[in-house]
Amino acid sequence: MSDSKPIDIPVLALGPRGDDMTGRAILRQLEELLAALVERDEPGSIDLRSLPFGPEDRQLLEEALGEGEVEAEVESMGPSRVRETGIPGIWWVTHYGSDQQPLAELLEVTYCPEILITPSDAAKEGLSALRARLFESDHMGR
Amino acid sequence: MSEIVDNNPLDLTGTRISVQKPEVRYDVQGEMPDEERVRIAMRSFVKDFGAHSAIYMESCIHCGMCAEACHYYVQTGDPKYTPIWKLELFKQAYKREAGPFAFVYRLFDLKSAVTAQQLQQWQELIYDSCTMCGRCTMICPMGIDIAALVSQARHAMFEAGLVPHELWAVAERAEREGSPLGATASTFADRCEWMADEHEVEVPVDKERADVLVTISSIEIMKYPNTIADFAKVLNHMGVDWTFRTDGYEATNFGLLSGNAAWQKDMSMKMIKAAIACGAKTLILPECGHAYGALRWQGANLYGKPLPFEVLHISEYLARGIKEGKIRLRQWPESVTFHDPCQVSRRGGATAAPREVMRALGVKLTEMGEPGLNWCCGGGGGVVTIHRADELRYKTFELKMKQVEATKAEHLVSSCSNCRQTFDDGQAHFQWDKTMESLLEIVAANLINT
Amino acid sequence: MRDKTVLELLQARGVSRRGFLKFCATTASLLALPPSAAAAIAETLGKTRRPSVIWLSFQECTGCTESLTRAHLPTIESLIFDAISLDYHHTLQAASGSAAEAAREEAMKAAWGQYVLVVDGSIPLGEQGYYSAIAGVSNLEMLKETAAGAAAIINMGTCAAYGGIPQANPNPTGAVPVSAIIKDKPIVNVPGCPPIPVVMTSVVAHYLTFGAVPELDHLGRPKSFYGDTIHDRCYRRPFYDQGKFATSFDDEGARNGWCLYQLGCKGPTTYNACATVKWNDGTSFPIQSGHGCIGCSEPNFWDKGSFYQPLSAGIWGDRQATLGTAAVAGAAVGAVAAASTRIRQQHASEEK
Amino acid sequence: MDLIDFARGPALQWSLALFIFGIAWRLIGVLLLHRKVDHSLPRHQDTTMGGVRLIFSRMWPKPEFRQSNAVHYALSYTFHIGLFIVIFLFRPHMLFIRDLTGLSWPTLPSGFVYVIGAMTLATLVAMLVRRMSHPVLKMISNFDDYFSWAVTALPVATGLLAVSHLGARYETLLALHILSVCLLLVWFPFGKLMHATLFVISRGTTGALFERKGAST
Repeated sequence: MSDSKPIDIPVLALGPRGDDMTGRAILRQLEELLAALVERDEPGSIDLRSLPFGPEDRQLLEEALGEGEVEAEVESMGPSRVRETGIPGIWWVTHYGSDQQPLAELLEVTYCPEILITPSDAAKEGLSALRARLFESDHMGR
Repeated sequence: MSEIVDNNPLDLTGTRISVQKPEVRYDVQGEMPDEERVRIAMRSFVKDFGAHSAIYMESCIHCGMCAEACHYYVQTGDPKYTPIWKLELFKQAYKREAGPFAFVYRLFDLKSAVTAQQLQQWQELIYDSCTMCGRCTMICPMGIDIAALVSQARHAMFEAGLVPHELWAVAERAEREGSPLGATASTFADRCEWMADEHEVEVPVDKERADVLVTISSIEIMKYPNTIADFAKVLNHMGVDWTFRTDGYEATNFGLLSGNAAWQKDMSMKMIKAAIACGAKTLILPECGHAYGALRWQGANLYGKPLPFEVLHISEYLARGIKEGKIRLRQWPESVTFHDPCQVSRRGGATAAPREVMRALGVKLTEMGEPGLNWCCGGGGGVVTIHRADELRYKTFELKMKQVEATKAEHLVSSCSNCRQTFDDGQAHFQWDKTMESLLEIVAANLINT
Repeated sequence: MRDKTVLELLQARGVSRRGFLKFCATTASLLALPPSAAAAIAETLGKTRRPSVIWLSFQECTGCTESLTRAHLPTIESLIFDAISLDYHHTLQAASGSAAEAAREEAMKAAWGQYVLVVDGSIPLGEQGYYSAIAGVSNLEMLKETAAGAAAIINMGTCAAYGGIPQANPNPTGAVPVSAIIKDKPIVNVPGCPPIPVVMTSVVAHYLTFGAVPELDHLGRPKSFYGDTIHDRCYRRPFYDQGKFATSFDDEGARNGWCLYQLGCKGPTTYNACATVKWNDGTSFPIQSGHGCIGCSEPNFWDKGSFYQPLSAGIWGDRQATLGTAAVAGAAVGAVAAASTRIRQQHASEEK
Repeated sequence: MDLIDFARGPALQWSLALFIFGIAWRLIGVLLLHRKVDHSLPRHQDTTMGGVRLIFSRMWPKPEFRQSNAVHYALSYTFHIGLFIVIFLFRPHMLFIRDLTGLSWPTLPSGFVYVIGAMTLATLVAMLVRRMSHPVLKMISNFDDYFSWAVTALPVATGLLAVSHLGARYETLLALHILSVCLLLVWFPFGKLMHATLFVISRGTTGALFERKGAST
């Protein structure tokens, strides 16, 4: 046992699958979802983790959707990255755990992802917090 | 029984010699209940069933390939002529009586459904449409020797009294008179004398002592008597101490062909005793197919120990004589094809000998396919004697004619007198221009006598 | 605290509304639910009262609890599960002795008919069940008693689900799984030795969220985690199809990361999420680390022959003796058959 | 005990025992039947070699017969070679035999074997259709022929279903696959599948007998 050498075990021996069929299917579905949003005001989303999604598919989607104007980072129970694609109304949302492992990856078709909107409860709490601060500064200022 | 014989005078004038066409056929012999007939047939089939036959019975995979090797199937397209099917009824007997699972079959009474009627129907398959030529053995992927099994089935058929009329009649005559075709000892002696005169050749008969005993086929005695002279010419040319013997001249064995093992033994023992009596070292068999199988390969086993002399087919004896320089031949540079008699070549192993003889004659030989594998003449196994089989036999003969014609050879040569009479008969029927010639005859005609 | 909703309790623990939404989205994804389910989860949890979970440990090795607590960082589902809902777990709780048992009884009384019972370990039936007892109460008795008031039972680990190692041959304690005793409650099996931590917490969270057991396979396992075989989801699968196999643990094939079928991998007949969810926060799983799957999430995995025997090999009893006897017996019967045929032939010959 | 454990365990063990029992019974039962001493003077002495020669030479059709049986030869070769590849050159199968006998050998890519398996099954179906329609085969066929066909086709079919996950869960299909092999093993000694062992003895017998006579083989 003393002369046993550590061996290197490759962990990702899988080659590329070699097609982007899933990517193409997703683009079709996005078209339907976006039409639903525009025509009926119905938001929708696609869970990328539930699909056989390879590097070719990702490349195809990234090229087809492009970069948009908005990019946001939400820090809550680990980071979440939210960015609008070059197609307005389609958002690319990736949730990470507190250990930076991706937990979920979604394409949301909506005017604004819910995670970006300030919840009304939080806004109420914000209002009282702000008032408390104003009160404080008024007193301190005198 | 004898009324069959009495009513069956021989026909020795036709192109094929047999009993005359019977007006009423007796294809069933003896009086016994149907069940008894079936029982006897089945018991007989397995009575001396050895390991070899049992292995064959176990091995068939029902692939049906043997059909394509059989001239009866090829010419008629009738599946009943599939060689292994000819044994179908006997398989039941084997399974129930001799197979490794036999006691299970008997225990659960998985009874054979064989009836006497079926056996009678099978008579045609076992006799009329099988020459035991053994081509099926050549094609069988399991190597089953179907021809040998048919021979065994014939034993059963004989014991059950289910032999075709003519075959039974000639076999019975052979047992009684010593020749199936009326070539009794005295007739034979007369013919020898006649030929000696006719050809001015010495024909020794019944010498006390001789190195070589020559035997002959009834067909030759009655239909091709010149053969007697040809034998004499060649053996005298070789300077051999030889003889014919009236107590053991008949080489044909209708006991074998009809399926009567006891008669087969009687017929073989005559020759064996004659050879021993004159102290022969060599017994020469004539140009006859089944005679070769009967004595060369079965003789010693009927005798019960190795024969005290060697048994050779005439073609083998000629080949040896040529090799030893005892036979000097003129060149006979003709275009020839050679018909291999099934029992001598394919099944007897004397395939090379006639070719060595022909090489010495300097003939231009064109083979009919692989030597030893050619189509049967269609007359072997006693089939040629059976009148009701004629039509079927002519059909199979067409196949043979085609094969011969394909060689474009001018001469058709063989070394079997039974094949020869089948060819003569076929020739007459189809008005064919080919006459089969005897190898012995050609050799006898081309000897260089100094 | 019992009157508050799950959302309120989470918020009290510093989870923001956004964090909660994120949790709902990831849970939906993990459970292979459509993205629209995230909203339903959020809505339910916003209204659902705090659930109660009672965890009973029977004939077990505490490996399942160890696995559970190996979740690296707190996640919302683990918060929902252990911080918010767990009322009794004798390994994890602070209380001990009679105080602990009192906590169990109190929790049962407070939420009779509504709590979730989680079980790890099998139940010994031998010696009237007293191979294993807690506070003088046999596992069998405690299970029956606690299960009576449960809304559903979740079996954590192969022991509770299928009997596991305690039940393995020769099963000295007469161990049985929960399902052998409790027949009248919905039961979810979360097998594995141990199960994957996130699978454990997610299944509990799913039940708490939806108030119903998830879709199960014929062995009572949630299809979302146990729907595919390890083999079908294995990253080494292409090597199986190409016929490239490691033939020992230190050969070229092993170094190249080829298929471990020949070394006894039970991946083809094992249903679990190891190949996709992986272990230690997604770091690896046994096959990735170079060892074949031992099939621990399947019933009787301990008794299915050697872990190093290829799946296609038979599971033999006393093979040599059986086959040797068969050969000798066959030869004897054959010899008798041949002899009887010979005798019959002899008779037949004499008859004539 | 679930189906797969039953299949891999007792079913396999007992069917293998019956397989061996049956083979021994049938072979010994035939080989111990009486053999007559052949007193005739042999043309050739080395009959054993003649037997060995025919065992191999009969694997290849004679030119004389090739044309008339072309369809049969084509189907038989495809089927036998296909079956050989599927049984012996698929790694899991080799491992099964290795477990049993300790012998091992190289195998082919599994994906390739699947294709061969499908081809073998197709050939089997073609052979069945032929058996049921060809006048000779139709007439000479019996229960053994059809049942042997079925127990041969079943393992191929269930094996293909198992690898393609069609119809049921993999372990169920695998169990059915193994059970179908058990059926084959049990039937083997008692039906015509036995030809896989008998061909050696049968051809060897004729080869030796004919070599003795110098007859054509």
